[in-house]
Amino acid sequence: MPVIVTANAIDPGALATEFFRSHPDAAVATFTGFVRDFNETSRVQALFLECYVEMAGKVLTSLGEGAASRFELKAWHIVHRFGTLTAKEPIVFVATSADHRAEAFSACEFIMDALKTDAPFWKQEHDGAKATWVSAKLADENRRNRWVEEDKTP
Amino acid sequence: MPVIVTANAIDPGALATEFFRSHPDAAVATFTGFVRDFNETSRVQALFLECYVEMAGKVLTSLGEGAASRFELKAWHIVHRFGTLTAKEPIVFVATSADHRAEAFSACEFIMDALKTDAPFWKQEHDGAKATWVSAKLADENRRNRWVEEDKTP
Amino acid sequence: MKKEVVGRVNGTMTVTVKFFSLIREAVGEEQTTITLSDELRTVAQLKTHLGQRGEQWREALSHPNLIQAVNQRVVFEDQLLKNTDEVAFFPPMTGG
Amino acid sequence: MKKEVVGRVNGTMTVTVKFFSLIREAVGEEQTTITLSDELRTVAQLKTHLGQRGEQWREALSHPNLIQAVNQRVVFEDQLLKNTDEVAFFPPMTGG
Repeated sequence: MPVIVTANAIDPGALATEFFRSHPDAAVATFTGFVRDFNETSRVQALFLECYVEMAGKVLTSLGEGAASRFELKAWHIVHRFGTLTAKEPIVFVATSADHRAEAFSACEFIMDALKTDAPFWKQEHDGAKATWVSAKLADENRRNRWVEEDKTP
Repeated sequence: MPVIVTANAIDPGALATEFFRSHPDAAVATFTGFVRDFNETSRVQALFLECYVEMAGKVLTSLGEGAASRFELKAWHIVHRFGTLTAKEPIVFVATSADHRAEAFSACEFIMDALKTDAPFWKQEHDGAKATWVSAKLADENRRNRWVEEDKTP
Repeated sequence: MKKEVVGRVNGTMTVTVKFFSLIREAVGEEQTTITLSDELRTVAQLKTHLGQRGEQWREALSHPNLIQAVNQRVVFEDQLLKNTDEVAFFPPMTGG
Repeated sequence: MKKEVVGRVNGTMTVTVKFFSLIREAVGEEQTTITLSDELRTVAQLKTHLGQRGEQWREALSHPNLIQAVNQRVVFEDQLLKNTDEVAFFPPMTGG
């Protein structure tokens, strides 16, 4: 299954190993996100990642399929964790394979950028004393819009 | 060691697993290149990858260090195979980690682009009947030059 | 399918409404069921209706960055609702 | 260091020259040693010198895309050579 949304721990090494084994195409890119152990003001001890599970599956599938068509991917895989995570735990794993590296890289970055703004997950950081919902970043919105601009070019 | 140039088979799954374990930074990108099983005209059965080993180690180290400084990497790893490979075998593995995904992606792509034109490896494709040295691609040269253009901006 | 038939047999058309993150915390509920009527056929009308539950509800649902989804797709406020639709309200997403 | 001292004791200054890929095939050798002289102090002069070994050599070393490295760094033709330098000639690289 190309999309997995799970409350269980994910193992990006095992996911990468399996993807490389199944899809040894000329160019394979991966991205893995881990929980930060710091934010702007303090040490992060735990992260609660809320998820609208049914919608997340649909959105990630749509993003993967869109990337596959736009960048002529041979294969792709998106795995996203939710629930309570500790610092340095993996949150997200994306892999893309293509005949050429430009496509593999672009697709992987496109999926990550789109996932940040379009997939229904919400981060709440716990530093021991208090819990803070993470605000959506303008930088993420801008990165997302890069791909929309490109859509408009003839 | 951040650079490995080897005539032995490489295992990108194991390399990725070890990199994720050692460097669970917020953003980790990897790229793996596998031997193509086709070229413009025919099926590729084997690839001979010639290498100027002493120079390759120096060039790749310099590329990795340049990328680390330019993109504020937390860690990086470059592994390049040489010798005789069969179709679908891994040739190259690059991993980069950073605080933010833009840097991890850019550094990984920069290293791959620069490696293509600057690292002393030469591909010779064997299709059973004949052996053909692969020509350097203008596209690779152009991709390499994107990063030089960026250097010039104030 | 079955759910929709049951709704019609009972003579009522309902939607399920879900709340996430800050919005869930503000309204103090994860999920509620609302009966549609001639005056309650769009997402905008649903927001007005829920806002009558109290100031917390009204504030949460009038947040300028509020996102609304119907059947797991982001929609505009004028989206028409039909029996058994799943509506969700949440703030901008911060996954990845 | 030691190698350089030995070279001077023997009264000769030499460079090692390596060939790779198409250039290696064209000249039929992987490596050769050349003694430097007053008339052979630059990479350009080394190419002219090696070109005298035959048409194959001359052609291979006058290829417009030829790349030359000294001590594993790409250099221009006017690069000065010194004792124990390692020179290499090869076509554009195609790794990765």
